Order: sequence, then structure tokens, then C-alpha cells
Amino acid sequence: ADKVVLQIDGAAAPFYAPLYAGVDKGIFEKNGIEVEFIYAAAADILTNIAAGNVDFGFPNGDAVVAAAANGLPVKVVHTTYQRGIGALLAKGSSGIKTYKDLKGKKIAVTSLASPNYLQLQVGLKQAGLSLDDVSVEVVATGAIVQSLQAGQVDAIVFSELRKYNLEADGTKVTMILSNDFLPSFGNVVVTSSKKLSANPDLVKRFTTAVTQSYEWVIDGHIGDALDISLAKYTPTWPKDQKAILTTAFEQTFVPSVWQSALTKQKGLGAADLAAWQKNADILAQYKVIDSAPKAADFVVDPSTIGK
Amino acid sequence: MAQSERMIDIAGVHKTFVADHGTVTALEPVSITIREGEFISIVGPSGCGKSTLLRLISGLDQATGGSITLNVSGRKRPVGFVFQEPVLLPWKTIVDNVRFPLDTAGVARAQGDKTALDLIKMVGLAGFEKALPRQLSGGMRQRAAIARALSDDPPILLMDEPFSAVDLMTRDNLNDELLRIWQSTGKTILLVTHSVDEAAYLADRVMVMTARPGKLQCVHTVELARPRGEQTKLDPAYHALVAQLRRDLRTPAGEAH
Amino acid sequence: MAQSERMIDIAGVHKTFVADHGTVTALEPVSITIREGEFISIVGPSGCGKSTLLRLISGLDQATGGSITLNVSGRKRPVGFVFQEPVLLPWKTIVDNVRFPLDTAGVARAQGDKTALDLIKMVGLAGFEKALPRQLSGGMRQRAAIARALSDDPPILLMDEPFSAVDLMTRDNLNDELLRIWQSTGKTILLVTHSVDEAAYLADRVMVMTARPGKLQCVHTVELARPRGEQTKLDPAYHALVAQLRRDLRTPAGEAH
Amino acid sequence: MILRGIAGLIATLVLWTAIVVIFRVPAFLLPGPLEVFARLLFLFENAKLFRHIGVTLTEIVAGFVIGTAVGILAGVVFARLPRVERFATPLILLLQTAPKIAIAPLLLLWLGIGPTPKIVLIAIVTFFPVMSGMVTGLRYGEGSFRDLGAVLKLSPWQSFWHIELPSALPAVLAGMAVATTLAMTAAVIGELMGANEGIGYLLSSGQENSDTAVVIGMVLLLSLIGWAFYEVIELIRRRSLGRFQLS
Amino acid sequence: MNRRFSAAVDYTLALAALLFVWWFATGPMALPTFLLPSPLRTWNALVTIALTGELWLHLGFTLQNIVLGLILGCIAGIAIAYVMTRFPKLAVWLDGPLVILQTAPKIALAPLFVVWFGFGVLSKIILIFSLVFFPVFVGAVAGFRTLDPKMKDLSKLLGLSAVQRFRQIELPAAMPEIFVGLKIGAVQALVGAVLAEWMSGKVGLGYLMTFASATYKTPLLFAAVLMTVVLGLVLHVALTILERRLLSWKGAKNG
Ligand SMILES: Nc1ncnc2c1ncn2[C@@H]1O[C@H](COP(=O)(O)OP(=O)(O)OP(=O)(O)O)[C@@H](O)[C@H]1O
Ligand SMILES: Nc1ncnc2c1ncn2[C@@H]1O[C@H](COP(=O)(O)OP(=O)(O)OP(=O)(O)O)[C@@H](O)[C@H]1O
Ligand SMILES: [Mg+2]
Ligand SMILES: [Mg+2]
Repeated sequence: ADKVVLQIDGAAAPFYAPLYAGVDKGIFEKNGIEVEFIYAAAADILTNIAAGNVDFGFPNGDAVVAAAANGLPVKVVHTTYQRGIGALLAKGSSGIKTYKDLKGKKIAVTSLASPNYLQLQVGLKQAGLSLDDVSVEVVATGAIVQSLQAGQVDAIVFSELRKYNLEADGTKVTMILSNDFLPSFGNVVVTSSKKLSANPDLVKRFTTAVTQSYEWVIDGHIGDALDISLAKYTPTWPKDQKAILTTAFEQTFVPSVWQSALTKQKGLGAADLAAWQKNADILAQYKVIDSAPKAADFVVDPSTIGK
Repeated sequence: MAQSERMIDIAGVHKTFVADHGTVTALEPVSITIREGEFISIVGPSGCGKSTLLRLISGLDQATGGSITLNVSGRKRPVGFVFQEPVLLPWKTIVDNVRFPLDTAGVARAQGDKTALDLIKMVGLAGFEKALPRQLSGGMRQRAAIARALSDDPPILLMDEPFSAVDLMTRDNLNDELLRIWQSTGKTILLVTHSVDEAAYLADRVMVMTARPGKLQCVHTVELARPRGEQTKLDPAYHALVAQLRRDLRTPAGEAH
Repeated sequence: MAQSERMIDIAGVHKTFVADHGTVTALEPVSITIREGEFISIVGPSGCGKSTLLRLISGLDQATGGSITLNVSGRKRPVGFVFQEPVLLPWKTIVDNVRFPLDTAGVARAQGDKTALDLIKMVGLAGFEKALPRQLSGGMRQRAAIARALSDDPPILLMDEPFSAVDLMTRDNLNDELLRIWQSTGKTILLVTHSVDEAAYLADRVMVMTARPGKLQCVHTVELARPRGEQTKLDPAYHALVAQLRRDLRTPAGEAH
Repeated sequence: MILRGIAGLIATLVLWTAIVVIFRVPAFLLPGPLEVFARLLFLFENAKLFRHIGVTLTEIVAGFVIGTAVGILAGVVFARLPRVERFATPLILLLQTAPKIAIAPLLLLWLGIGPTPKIVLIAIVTFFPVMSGMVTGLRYGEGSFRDLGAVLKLSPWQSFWHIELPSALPAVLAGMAVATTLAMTAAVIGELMGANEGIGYLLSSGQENSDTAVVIGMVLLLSLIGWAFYEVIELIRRRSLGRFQLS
Repeated sequence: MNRRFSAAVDYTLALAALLFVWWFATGPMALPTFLLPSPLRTWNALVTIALTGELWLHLGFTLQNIVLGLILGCIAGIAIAYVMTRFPKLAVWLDGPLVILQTAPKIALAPLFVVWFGFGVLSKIILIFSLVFFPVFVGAVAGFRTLDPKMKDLSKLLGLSAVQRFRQIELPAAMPEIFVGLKIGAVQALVGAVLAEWMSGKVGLGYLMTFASATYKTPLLFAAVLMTVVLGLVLHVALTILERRLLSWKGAKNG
């Protein structure tokens, strides 16, 4: 089997259960691949891939667009998450229901260079507001949720997944998905252009394994996958969160994140180049990147690999 | 110079050090009363407890037993001490070192400077006021330490071999200066020395100590006329005393007479 | 003890220190040749450059001008040095300090211990082998430093006021021990002292130096018979020399005779 | 020493509990000691906590030992050859001040993934205080000891071992004590750069999950490790300095 | 004068050597820009933000935090070290918590500092302070502890007041060790300032770095790194000059 290193965004979390289950159930092995998971921040993942430090990465789509725009030789080879999972989260008690309600409020983002800051800007704009109508604070990933819980900010723009953490903690939250007004992509499988051209077979086998792993979970193995994840891969997670996670998988991930109209047709991980392009164009429009890269230059549909 | 007031009362004072290699009795019980304005010399073999005795009197160390009473009510700094090794603050110039006791006693700078410069001249260090201690020779450092001990004019002066590192002539000069200061200020002085000539020349009484374990062998009262000077050194009584002290020191410990 | 081989050649050596408070001429040009096996005493007022001269000979400091040649080809450690202050390593016991030169010369431990213990006994520190330097009196530390300088038997021995802090009797003993060692090993010894008696008693020649700026005033050849001992001190020639040295030292600088 | 340790620990726990109780701090901001302890127990059963501790401990020990050794050596060289020191200073400051997180991909590129970059990082941060201590200890050490070494014509090794190291020891040990705290931080940074085991890894997953109890628990573990290091150094200090004139 | 000049030459040579290695890595060795931009590109990025004035804003903010944190950490470090060496009984109780607080990796707590102490400059200063404190503290403890007993005798003899003893004897005697702590503390202050801005905030060199890193503006990232290093060098040189001044009495070997 080929040994590969897969670097995942953030830290080990049950949301990546399909990958863990795929390894545990021998799906990767069957494709002749042995995986080692390591973790880092999204920007580091892309640099590492471009530098050849790691073989595959699993960062979020916005980070890939930015990397591609800055000329990093990286390719999305599996659009695993078909939509973005960025979201505005506010405490249920705050009365914030739409972006319009944000006027005069304090909102935290993780960085002024982060996609969630962009989402905030676009969200405000489509609600007829601008950055001048709110006050923005920057709080690092490790504390942004706590700052919402502690009431230091009225809302945060972060990940949809945190809703489950917060609810597990007993905090009711209102959520507005950013994908509704700003198409983007959550975690996607990335490799370097060099690896793709030098060893398409390996990439093909890897993406196939990823697809098969997700399919296995979708095919009624949510509970099994979570058990594997909680037992072996994400041991810091309290076991009693399995119920909440199951709900999240059933209600969100399976129906709308991993699968879409396109995947029904072309299989999991299929690339919607038009959506990618739109994502890139908006990033350029909001000056997150200098100019929009061509989606076709950095996104590859898994079905075309090796052909 | 006979005063009747008791200045230092030493009653049965002894000192034992405990160390890894065993306990060392530095001083067996010593008792003596020193009057105000008296000049006492202490002689004795190396390691017999002379420095220890001075440290006990100054209060720097605590005696293992016995009591020491200083009759210096009301004085914040009853004793001046010339340590066996010159303890100068290495980051201060000589004049700052000499002025240090005055500075810390709140004496005005100008006044302090005057006193310090006079003393520096007296000990023969004129021209080195602005030098740092490490730029002086051994004997020069010792003289700076003497100047410092004198600067704030303490009623009791303890001097531990103050002149051991200076040459004969300087030593003679300093001896005479010391006598002059003593005579004009009425200080009580205890001076440790290895020179029996010096001990006899300066003192009212000479304490002779025996080798380890250190104890007081005998005390000689010096009957030489005051003020002392060149003529003292021609006095046969002086030479007799010096010879006696030499004999005392040659007596093996224990055979006290 | 007359040897003709030149051991130390000092030619026009001088030394100037530059300091914040001005330059200090520590030593004006000095020239002298010292033969192998000679015993030289150096006397002179405090601060006249005696220590500086020894430091220059040992190579610890560099002369401002002139040259010093040691005729000790092949010896790794030509000189032993007794510093003016006993420089004992505070973290080593006395026996370890004394054995230190041997240890670092690769002498076997057992051999080194034997030599060290003999020397410790000789300087009268028996019983303090395991003590740390801070547990000794000033004079005892000085004696430990002497023992250390002797331990690895250097051909040249530089001693800077080695006996200044010890009492008369110990000093006499150590003087005689030093002469014995010198006689049996044929060392070349330079000894700085403030005691003219000692200088005359020990030396083949006595160098007299003048006060600042230090320079060589005169050199006396000591014609007293060897071996020296109690009878030397009864010799009128000895007393004449001592008196002459005293006079030399009293001569104000510049008025060399 | 044990007494001191227990006293310190009790004091810390009391202080911590007091803060949590008096200010009514909610658990997501600062969980109390009991909660953290429960979480640690959970991790111990569930996450093979000991294996992670072992991984991090190995990295720290290796990095610390290398950093200390190189620091002492460099200190000696720098004190003897100040030009070398001046020449090396910009490079050293570069290594110390350049944010490690910013150069992480470069480190991975040059040192690979695995324990090496972590060990190197720990060695780098350990090096600096130890080196500074050594340089200061030597440069401002007792001049008369240097004279003694010169008269005895000690070899560089001998004067290092018998004179320089003992006289610089207080400053070096102080440097090492500081280094323990930096080493803990470097261990975390190293594992944030990319890892799948170790305390830093668990810590970052705690951070990602907004699980404050795990974060505090891991911080506590690292503190205890650092503290153990510190006490070992204290022990060495007392053993070796008990004989010095120092109190 | 001459010595200072030669020191400047040495620093310049060293920087030139570094520059050469950097140039070599990006030129002949062809490291890609996203890993390590060439010196020229970095310089250009630096000049660009210097011209827009953005650089000075970030630099000023970071510098201000560093200086504040350094001063506070320094005062507290020396003061607490002094109290603890004077009252060893107190040390038994204070030592443990202090060490535990210190060995706790600040980087892990840095995000929480923001929620604990707010978004303002306070949480940043506290972070820097907490990093500076310990090196100075440990150095000062070592310095106060190694005080020559003869100095203790002298101050006891002169009956010095606590303030006099501290000002005149203990502090100057402990200076060499305090400077060890201070030099490490200065580096830590820099690391802390960048870290704090990395974790939260909208201004400062650390912020510039996160921004540049997340948007793959690697030349900008390295321009910011360069500025931190230069800042570190300046602080170091300033402290070294101060040290030479204050410790000239020691007659340092190779001073
Ligand atoms: N701190 C100490 N710890 C252990 N023993 C000590 C200590 N200080 C002094 N001693 C011992 O006490 C004895 C007397 O020492 P002291 O310094 O009083 O002698 P001294 O008469 O001043 O000698 P010297 O003329 O050599 O200075 C010595 O045997 C010494 O070893
Ligand atoms: N490191 C130095 N820096 C500046 N001046 C110095 C230094 N060392 C010595 N001197 C000066 O050189 C002169 C000679 O000093 P040296 O130590 O040789 O005197 P000495 O003859 O040994 O005196 P003593 O008998 O007092 O020990 C003195 O005036 C002293 O101030
Ligand atoms: Mg004594
Ligand atoms: Mg001298």
C-alpha cells in the first residue's frame, strides 16, 4: 500500500467520521492506500501541500481559492462538501433572526482575512447594511465560541458545526447559513499539481476511497462511523454527544452537505465549476484576493482524474 | 585616657561552628570588660578566633553562649568595622565607597564629600578618588576600607588586621594617625594584629589568645606613657613588653602562665 | 646556591593602566636578570607595582613595553603563583583545592592526595582537609593557597605577600619550610613582602622599589651564610641589612642613593 | 522539596477554586479543578492519555537536553570570542523572535513531519536562556579565578569544567529554569504545526471543539511537567550550591 | 568608540551573511515564493506598506505593547523576586503557584485571555507581561541569592534601611543576573506581542502576519517577520549598551 499523509483542517473531530471509518473499515486499504492523519490550520495545509510536505489536505474551499489566486500549485480533487458551512450564530435570546437585526451589534470573526469576515460583509450588504453599521471584533478560533457564550459579542460568524457544540452545552442558537447568499465549499480534498500529474493513479485511488467511505456512511452507517470516530480518532469528545452528532449528520451532512443535485448525477465529490468560479469572483470582488483564478485551473472533477 | 564607664561587657562568650567535616570550636568562653575610650589590641595565632570575637561583638554573628553588652544606648550605628578583607562596593568609586556610611546616614553630600576626601588624603589615596576598587592595589584597597570605617565616626571601632597589607612606613603613619583620631575622639578601639610591635605601641591593653580551640591566654596592661611616638619605641618597657608578647605567642596552647 | 643560568630576564619592562579617572603608571621601566635557583625578595611601598611586576612575569598581564624572557623551555606550567588574596575555589574542599594543580596536570589521585595532605600538614591545616574555604579564617585560607602553589612543584614560584595574614610564629615556621623546600628543589623564588626582616632572612637579593610611579630603587645582595636559621637572626650583618632596607624604604621616592 | 511542592500545588488549587467560585466563572470560560480532573480521567480511559503524555515528554526531554548542551557550549564560545557572539547574535535573535507559527511550513519542509521539528523547536527556545546565563556567568565571573586558570595553564576543557562551569552555574541554572517554561510553550507550538499525537494535539482538538475543560486540562498537564523540570533544576541548584559560599 | 564601531561592523557582516543565505535559498535553490519569498520581494512588500503608512501604525502599536509589558514585567519580576528572597517562608507558598502559572503554555491560553480580559489592549499587555515576568523573576532571584555574604555583613553593620540595602547593595549586585532575565524577557515580550495580535485584534505586526498568512501574501508575511526580527535586534542592542554602562565596574572579560 502507498503511505500518504492527509492533513486535516483544525483538529480531530467526529465531523470527519467518514474518513476515520474508511480507514478503520479497510476502504482505503482496499484501494492500496495507507493514511496518516495530521492536523493544522487551513492556510498551513495549503502551503504544506504546495511545498510537498504532505500528500493530501482537507481544508475549506475558501482557503483553496485564496491559495490558487496567489499562485500556489494546488488542485481540488474531491469537492467533498458541496456547500459552505459558514454561518452566523447568535444566542437564541438575542433576538437576532436575520442580518438586518445586526445593526449596532458586536460581531466576532476569527480574522480579517478569514472567509467568515467576507461572509459577514456579503451578508450585511444583502441586508442593506455595511461594516459601518456593526462593530467587528477579532477572536481566535480557540475562543470565539466562548466569547459568544460569555456574551462579549452578540453574534459570531463561524462554522455551522459549532451550533451542535453550543446546543450540547445547553445554549440555544439562531443560525443563518452563509451559503444561502454566498456559494462556497466546506472541506475539500486537495493535492499538489505536481502529485496529480506525476501520480494520477494514486490520486484516483485516494479520491475513490474517500467517495466510498462517505458512501458507506450515507448508506446507513452513521452510528457505526461515529462510534469508530469517538472511540479511536476523536477521543477528546464526550461520548454523550453522539446523539447530537447523529442528528447533525442525519439532518445536515447527509442530505445537504455531502450530497447535492450534482452528486446524484456524477457521484460524491463532483465539482461544480460554475459555483467554484462564482465563489472566486466574489472573493475577488471583496478584495480578499487580487484577481479571481479560473476554477478549471485548480478544481478537478474526480471522475476526470487519470483520463 | 582612663575612663571608668564600661563600654563592652563580654561574659562567657563562646562560639562553635557546625560544618560538614565536623564541629569547630572557634572560641572557648571569653570574659572581659572594656572601658569607654580604651584601646585594645588582640594578638594570637592564625585561626584562634580573633575575627570571630570581633564579629560577635559587632553583632554580625550570634554567640553559641554567653552574653555581650554594648553600652551605646541610642546610637544607630554603634560600631565601625574594618574587615579582614577590604569589603568595598565594586560598583562605587573610592570616594563613593568612603562616603557610603555618610550617604546612608543622611549626611549632606557636600559635607560627606569633605569628610571623605580628607580621609582619603589621610590614608594616602589622593588622586584615586574616582578609581574603582579593582583598579587599586591590595594595600590601597585596605586603606580605602579603613577610611570608610572612620568616615561616620562610630564610638566603637573594630579593626581586623587593618594594616597587614601595607608597607612599614605607611603602617607607621597610619598607626600614628589612628592614635591621633583615637585621642581626639575618645573612641573605643579593638584592633587585631599579627604585629606585636604594633599591638604594644598602640594599646592600653593587649589580649593574647591561644591557638585552637581559641581562648584568652592573658591580658597585658600597657603602662607606656601617652601620647606615644618615636620616643615610645626607644622605651625599654616597650621592648620588654614586645618580647613578653613574643614569648606568650610561642607558649604552646594550654600552657597558659 | 650560586647558579649561573639565567632564569628570568626582565628588560625595560613597564606598565601603564588606562582608567576612566586617568592613566596610572604602575611600573616604570625595570630591568633585572634573575638566575636559576635564586631567591629574590621584593619590598616597596603600597601601590608601587610589586603585584603588577609579578603578574607581568607570570604572563597574566601584558607589559606596555619591554620584554620578559623565562628560561623554562618545555615546562607546561613554568610558574606557581601565590596571589595577594587567596584565590581558592569556593566549591572545593581544602584538600581538593590544594590538589587542584595536580589533578589538572593528570597526576594520579592517590599520588595527588598524598602530596596534598603532606602540604596541608606542613602549613598547619591538618584537620581542615574537608573544610570549605569559607569555613577557614583569613590566615588559614592564605596558607591553603600557599600549599596549592607548592603542590605541583613549579620551577619558578611567585609569592605576593604570602604570609601577611599569619601570626609571627606560623610565619617563622613557614619561612623555614619555604627555605627547606627551596634548598631541596632548587626553585627560583620571587617573594613580595612588607616585612624587611623576612625579606633579608630569606633572600639572595632584595629588590627595593619606590613609590608611585613604581620603579626599582636598588638591589641588595644578601651575603648571609646558608643555610639560614636562628643563628642568622643573631648575625650583625643581618641586622645591618634590615636597618638599611628600612632606611631605603624611608627615602622619599626619587632620592635614590 | 516535597513539602514545597505540595504546598505550591494546594495553593494553586485553592486560588483556582476561589476564582471560579467567587467570580462565578462559567465552565466554558474556566472550569473548576474537579471538572477538569473528571475530564482528564475521561481522557485517560478513552484517549490513552499516557501515550500522548509520553510522546510530548520525550520531545521535551530531547529538545531540552540538546538545547541546554548547545546553549552551554555556545555560551563558552561566545564568552571567549565576543566577535563570534556578535556575529551569531542576529541569527540567534532571528530564531528566537521569528514567530514559529509563521515559519511552520518551512520547518516541516526542512525537518519533515514527525518529532524532529518539535524537538528542534524546543531546543531552539531552550538554547537562548541557557546561553545567556552561561555568557553572563563567564563574562562577569570572578576575575581572580580566571587568573588562577591562566597560571595553571589549564586546557580549555579543564578551565571550563573546573572553573567556568561552577562559577557560571547559578546563572546557567537560572537560564535553565526559564527554559523549562519556554520549552512547554514550544512543545505546544510544535504540535500545533502538524501532529496527530501528544498533549499539544489533544489541546488543539480541545480548542477546535471549544472544549475549555480539555484545554485547561492539557495546560495543567504541561504545567505539571514544566514544574517537575523546574524542581529537578532546583534540586541540582541546591545540591551544587549548598557547597558554595552562596546561601 | 573603536569597539562600538567594530561591533557595528560585526552585526552588519552577520546580517549580510543572513541576507546571502536567504538570497541563495530563494535564488539558486529556488524555494518557491509561497514558502520563502526572495529578499527583494519582501523588501518591496515592506516598502509598499511603509509608503502607505500602514507599517508605522502596526509597528507603533506592537512597540508600545512591548515596551509597556516589558516595563511592567520587569518591575514586578524584580519586586516579587526580592520579596521572595527576603522572606523564604513566603517563597514556600508562592514558588509553586508561580512556577505552575509560568510553565502553563501561554500560547494555549492566549485565545482565552481575550475572553477573560476583553478585546482591548489589556489582554495583550497581560499576555506580554506574563511572558516577561518569569525570566526577569528567575534572573533576579538568582542575583539576589548569590549576594556576597561580605556585602550582607556590610549592610547589617551599617544598619541600612530596607530601601537603602536594596538600592545601594542588593540591586547593583544582582544586576548581571537581572540582565540575563531582561534580555530573555525582551525576546519574550516580542513573541508575546505578536502572539497576542495573532490571536485577536486588528492592528499590530502580529495581525499583519495572520492577515498575510491567511491570504498567502507571503512577501508581506516575511516583511512583518523581518520587522519583528529587526525590533528584536534593536531591543537587544539597546539592552546590551545599557548593560555595558551599568556593569562597567565588573571589568568584564572582553568587555
Ligand atoms: N563560617 C565558619 N564555618 C565554620 N568554621 C568557621 C567559620 N568561620 C570561622 N571558622 C573557624 O573558626 C576558627 C576561628 O576563625 P577566625 O576567623 O576567628 O580566626 P582568626 O583568629 O581571625 O584567624 P586569622 O588570624 O587567620 O584571621 C577557625 O578554626 C575557623 O576554621
Ligand atoms: N586593573 C588596574 N587598573 C588600573 N590601575 C591598576 C590596576 N591594577 C593596578 N593598578 C594600579 O597600579 C599601581 C600598582 O599596583 P600594584 O597592585 O602592582 O601595587 P603593589 O605594589 O602590589 O601594592 P600593594 O603592596 O598595596 O599590594 C597602583 O597604583 C594601582 O592603582
Ligand atoms: Mg581573622
Ligand atoms: Mg600588591
